[in-house]
This record gives sequence, structure tokens and C-alpha cells, in this order.
Amino acid sequence: MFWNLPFIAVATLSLIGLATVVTKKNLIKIFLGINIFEAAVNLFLISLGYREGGIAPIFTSAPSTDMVMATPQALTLTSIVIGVATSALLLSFAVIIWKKYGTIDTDQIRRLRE
Amino acid sequence: MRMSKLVRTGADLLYPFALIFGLYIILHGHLTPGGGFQGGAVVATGAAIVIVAWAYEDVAGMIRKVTMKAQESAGLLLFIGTAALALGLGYAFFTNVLANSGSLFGLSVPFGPNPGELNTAGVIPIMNIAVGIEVWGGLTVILLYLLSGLNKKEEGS
Amino acid sequence: MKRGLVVLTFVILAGGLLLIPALLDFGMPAFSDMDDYFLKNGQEQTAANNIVTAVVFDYRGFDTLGESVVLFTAVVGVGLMFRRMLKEEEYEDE
Amino acid sequence: MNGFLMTNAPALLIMLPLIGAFATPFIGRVSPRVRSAWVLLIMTLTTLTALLLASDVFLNGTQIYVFGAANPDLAIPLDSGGIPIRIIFTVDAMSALMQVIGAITGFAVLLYSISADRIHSGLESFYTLFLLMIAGIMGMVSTGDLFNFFVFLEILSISSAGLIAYRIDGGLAVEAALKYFILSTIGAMVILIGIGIYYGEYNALNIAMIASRMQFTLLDQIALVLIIAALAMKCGSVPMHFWTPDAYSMAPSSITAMLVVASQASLYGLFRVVFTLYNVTLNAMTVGWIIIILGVLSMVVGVTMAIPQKNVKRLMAYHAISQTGYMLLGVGVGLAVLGNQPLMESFGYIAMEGGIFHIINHAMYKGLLFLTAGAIFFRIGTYNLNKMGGLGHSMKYTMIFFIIGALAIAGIPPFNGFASKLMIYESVFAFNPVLAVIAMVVSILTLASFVKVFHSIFMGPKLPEYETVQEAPVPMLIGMGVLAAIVILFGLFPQPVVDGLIAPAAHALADQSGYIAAVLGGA
Repeated sequence: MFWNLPFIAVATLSLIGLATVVTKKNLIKIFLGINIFEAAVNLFLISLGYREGGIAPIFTSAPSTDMVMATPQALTLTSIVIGVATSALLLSFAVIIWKKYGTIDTDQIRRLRE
Repeated sequence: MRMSKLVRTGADLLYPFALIFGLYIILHGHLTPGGGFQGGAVVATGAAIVIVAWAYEDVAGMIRKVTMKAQESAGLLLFIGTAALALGLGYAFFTNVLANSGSLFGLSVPFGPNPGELNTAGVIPIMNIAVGIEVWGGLTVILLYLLSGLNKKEEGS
Repeated sequence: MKRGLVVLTFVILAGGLLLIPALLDFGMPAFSDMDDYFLKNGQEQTAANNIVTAVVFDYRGFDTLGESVVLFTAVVGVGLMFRRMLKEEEYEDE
Repeated sequence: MNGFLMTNAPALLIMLPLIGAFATPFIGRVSPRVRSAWVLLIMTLTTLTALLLASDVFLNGTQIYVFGAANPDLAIPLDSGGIPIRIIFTVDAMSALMQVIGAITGFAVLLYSISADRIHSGLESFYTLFLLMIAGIMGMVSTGDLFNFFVFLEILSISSAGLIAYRIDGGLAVEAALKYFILSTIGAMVILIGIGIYYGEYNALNIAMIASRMQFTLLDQIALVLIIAALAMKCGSVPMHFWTPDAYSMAPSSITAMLVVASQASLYGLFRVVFTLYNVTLNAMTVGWIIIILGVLSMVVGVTMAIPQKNVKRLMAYHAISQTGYMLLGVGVGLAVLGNQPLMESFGYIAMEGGIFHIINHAMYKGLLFLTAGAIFFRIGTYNLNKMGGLGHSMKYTMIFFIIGALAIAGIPPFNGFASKLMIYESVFAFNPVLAVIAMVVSILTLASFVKVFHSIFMGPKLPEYETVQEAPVPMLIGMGVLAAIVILFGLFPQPVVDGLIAPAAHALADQSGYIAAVLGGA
């Protein structure tokens, strides 16, 4: 199924991202794993809208009217902005943790365990 | 941490270009690829370059958190206000009341490829501008906050 | 025990995700009526050449409001994290 | 004017808290008093809108609202060939019920919070996030569009994460928020994969549209598993429950009470996906049993973990997991017999009604319990049960409210917990007696646990270090009183509530074709 390469890339990327989240101990690396997973989901959404031979759905000086679907691109845009917002809040949490605990190693961020 | 004079001058020179390019993307969102989010992100990147090149103390004077926050809220209020405009005219929330109306951004467009006309698309350009203002303020203020948070640690330790 | 659970979830998830490329055909969507409607009527209804923008701000404008609100929420949250704390707020709870 | 309100109520329900949130940072600069008044005004208006909309829905049936259309009632444009193209809010009886829960709890919690959180800094941001949380809950429960659901889910998780970390607390609160936020981000992304699968298969995002095209292929099964797993995690059901005690115990008490409602909004999403999106196309017995097993595990694990806890809020959080199990159990039994009309009539609907009634009851009494824990913390500054004692002498009203909440959660007769638990016992007994016995045992353990907590907080001689402790401030008592009054009212007169609110909600949830017809017209 060579023509399904984008979907295979989606599966691989999400597994890489999730594996990073599960196995890594450094908070920043965990956030990178989440970002990779988000990228995989965005790639999945955008590949859903592709139609063979289609061009971007913009009519300004368009060479043809055979266009790909527009909704997935809008959804991806929304999802990207949500990802940015998520990363910002996660990073600020990491900064506070670093300031208060002096570490960003998840093995040592265990003070809540009772 | 202040970078070398070369980097600082370069950043200052780049900033207006980033600003103008971002504003172009915002304003032409309904005609070419781009829009409020993308343009706002470009402008915020310009601000980020300046923030990286200069020290936090210098930037805090140039780009103020309070103004950026106010700008963000103002953008959002403009956005929701544009959307609520339709409610006042008796349509549903988010109706594009200005499209094809002949007034502001109100020229109509026939189906098919065309060279593009700026004065079209109704409320979409207004919303693009609103979102652009919001993203500009929002991303910049996030950067400033993170930077100020990191700075405090250095003072303390 | 916990490790095993994580691995088990992971294997199930991997299986599910790898089934997607086997079942969905890239470039040949089964239905496309909603997007055909946007492409056909979007230009006349919203007077915007860029159909993605028309979808983002007109047909699905409410999502975009939600998305801006997400960014606003994140900014407020980040601001809350780096606020100046009062003295009496600093307590350690057992 | 009245017509305008009626037509646009679903949009106003989201708009009001959003506008309130955007303006709060500005208004907060004037003075704290003005800010409190503003937030209270917005919350009152939102509550009134929710009640108005709910009354409309319960009287006139499902309301839809099409964003961006010239006419908000016209779901399908005339030239589109029968497909909805815009975002549609579909408010049926179940959504209206959840809106009422969110609005009433939000209102009571806000009254409490204005007095309880007074001493903190950054309150403009606190109330901004509070209003955004309300907007997120309202959006999640009223939307009829899957991607819109995801967007509101993200608004809810980001604002909740910010609020959980609010007290910072030497990093402990941030740690809890981090745990919650990483899990909910991954959960939301998994949900988005599921939504993408639906989109790729059916080229639709509207729930009614997907439901009408649903074929239950292998891909749909994958999507179902992904979405159930993610939403079960977000509502704190057992295999992924470990964020719950941390987040609930580290958040300010007022926010913890809202987090209960937030997790129920995720529960609503789970029920909506299973019942409205799939309904009889899925193998109801299998999925029903999966949900029942999740529920039973949550009940048992929650209550056994709760008993040895030393921190009163952690203890209550484990009880919250256990009570979520009851809702899953009730609705799961309803799902297991879905499609089998005689069984549905004999006990299926009652089980679903019991589960749904438990949602509203749980929001009320668990909110009340968390608020009493917050009131105690407000006066003595600790959650540790070993350090408490003898507070019954000085905090009489708080003690009374605690007793009401504790008896309600344990399912003792004159309170609302009994009414819903009785419905669950009866119907589950008809389905499978073992499950009913487990549910009763868990209830007894809950009672035992709360008797112990009550004893160590309020009984005994007055401790010397709490000599000067006073009763909680009046606004906090009013906030708790609102919830306590509802707990007692629902407990004394369960039948009108069940007939008027719960039964329509349960039937609306089970009735997929009614939901589709409300959006797509015809059937």
C-alpha cells in the first residue's frame, strides 16, 4: 500500500511521539513527544482532505477549479493554534517546576505521591 | 543577556519587514494563503527576534506586557463584536452580514478563478484583522512572560 | 504491573493506528459532498477567493472563536503562573 | 425581545461568559469589588439563560441553533442537498440537564469563591479562567458538532489546568496540573484522531449527520475505542484515574467543585458518542459491558483507595471516582439492553434514569462536600485529618452541611443520593444481581469512610490550637446552602424531578432517530 504513505507516516509519527512521552524522563522531551503526536494528528487531518490532482482551494489566479477539500485545512489550522497554546502553558508549568523543585526530571517530580 | 551589536542592529532592521509582511498576510487573508493567525504569528516572530537579540530589561521597556495583553483582549472583543453584529441585525451569531452587501468589503464575486479584489468577503477581513491583532498580542505576551519567569530565577540563585 | 499496563495500552493503540492506513485510501475520499458544497458555493456566498478562509471564518467561524479563546486562555494561564505572589499565599500543605 | 432571547439563547449561553471573561482583566483594574460584582452579574445572566433555554427545551422539545446562517433554525441550506454544512448547536433534554447542572453549580461555587479566595493574588485571571471554564462546559454539552466539541474540550482543559495550578503551593499544585494537562492533551489528540476517522469516512462533522451515515465498519470501531478511552480518562474512570486525586486535592476548593462538573461534561460526551453517534449499530451488549466493567472497577477501586487517605480532599476525590462508577454502571446497563424494547421498558430506562439522576445529584453533594472541606481549610489552614478535631463546636453550620453531603453520598434515605442509588440498585438487580450487591457494598463502605472523616474533623474536645476558629463567612455559607437546599429538595421529592427532568433526558439520550430528525428534518 505504497500510496497510503501519509497515513503510514501518521501512525509512525504518533507512535514515536507517544513512545517519547512514555519512556523519557525529561519534561522538555515529554513536551516534544506531545508536539510530535500533535504534528501526527495534524498530518492525519490534512491528508484526509487530499484528492488526487487537486490544487489548493484558493480561486485567486487559480489554474483550474479541481481543488482539494477545504475543511481539513481549516481544522488543522485550529488544531495548530490549540497546540501552540498547549505548549505555552506546558512550558510555563515546566519553568515553575524548575524554579520550585530545581529539576525537570520526572522521577524527582514525585512529591504528591502519598 | 544582550547579544552582539551586529545581531541587535540586524534584529531592529528585520522587525519592520516582519511587521509589514505579517500585516500583508493578515489583510490579504481572504485572497491568498494566510490569514489572521498566520499573519499574527509572523508579526509575533518579528517581536521574538527583537526579544532574543536584546536583553529582557531592554525589551520590557520597548514592548510592554500590559499593552500587549490589552491588545489581545481588544482583538478578541472586536472579533466577538463583529460576530455579534449579525445578532443585532436579526440574523444568527456569526452570519456574514457584509458579504455581497455593497458597503464595506461588500463587492460580490462570481464563481471561478479571478485576479482577486481586496474590497470583498464581508466580515472575513475584519475578523482576520481582529484575530491578527489578538495573535500578535497573545504570542508576544507569552514570550515575555516566559522570559521574565526565567529571569527571576537567575536573580534568585 | 504498571509497566505492563502501559505496554499493553501501547500495543493496542499501535494496532489501531496501523489499521488506519490499511483501511483509508489516501487521495480518494469516499464522500465529499460537504466540501464540494464549499468549493461550489463558497465563493458566491462569502465573496472570498480563499475557500479555506471562508470555511475558517464563515462556515465554521464559531470554531475559530473557540480557537482564539484557547489562545487567550493559555495567555491568562501563563500570566497566572508568573504572577507576583503575596506573602501569605506561600504555604506548604501536608 | 422575548423572541430574540428564546431564539438566540444557545449562542448567548456561550457569548455571555466569553464576553465576561474578555472584559474581566480590564474591569479588575478598577477595584476588587467591581470585579466581583461583574463576575457575579455575568454568572447570574448565564444561569438565567441556561434555565430559560432548559425550560424551553423541556416544554417544546429539542432546540437547534445554526451559527452563521441567516436563519438560526434552518439546519440544512436549501441548495445543499440535505447535508448540514455549518456548526449546529443541538440542545436536547440531556444537554439542557447538563447545562442546568453546570449553571447552578457554577453560581453556587462563585458565591462561595468570592469570599473564600479573597486573600489570593491574581484574582482577575482567576475569575477570567473561571468564566472560561463555564463557557467550556456549556459549549461541550450543547454542541452538535464533533470538532466543536473538541475545541470546547480544549478550552475546558486549558482553563482547568491553569486553575488547578493556581495556588502554586511550592510547586505541588503545578505538579498536579502538569499531570492533568499532559494526560488531557494526549486524550484530546486521541479524540481528534477519532473525529478525523469519522471525517475521512463520512465527510461530515455534525453528530446527527455522522449518525445517519454510520455503518460501524472496522474504522468506526477503532474510533469508538479511541474516543471511549480518552473520555473515560477525562472523566476519571479507573484505569486512568490517577490524575484525579492529585488535581482535585491541589486545586482551590471552589475549583474542585467545578472540576466535578467538568468531568461530568466528559461523561456526557462519552454517553453522547455511544448513544447518539452509534446507538443500535454497535454491539450494545459488548460496549455496555465494557462501560459496566469500567464503572464497577471505578466504584470498588475508588472506595478502597479512599478509606486509608489522610488528606480530606484526596479522600473525597477517591470517592468522586467511586461515584462516577455508579453513573457508568447505571447508563452502561441501559446501553447493554439498548435495542431490546421489552427489557428497556422493564429496567433499561430506569437504569439510565438512575445513572443520569446520579450525575446531577453527584454534582450537588460532591460540590457541597468539597466546599465544606474548603471552608474548613479557610479557617484552620490544613487538609490533614490527623491534625483536625473538635471543630463541631465552632463551625456548626459547616458541620451541618458536611453531614448533609456525607449522608447524601452514602445513600441514606431523606437525601438525593438515596433516590438515584435506589433506582440504580433496583434496575441493576434485574439485570445482574451481583452488580447490584457490589454497588450496595460500595455504598456501605462509603458511609463507613465518611463516618470516620466526620468523627475526626468535628467530634472530640475542642483542640487548643483551634480555640479562636470561627464559623465560615456568610457568602461561603450561602454558596454551600444553595447546594444543600437542592440536595434536600431532590431527596424529599425525587419523583417530580425524575418525571420532569431526568426521564426526558434519558429518553432523549436513547432516542437516536429523534436527535437526527431534529437536525436533518424528517427521519
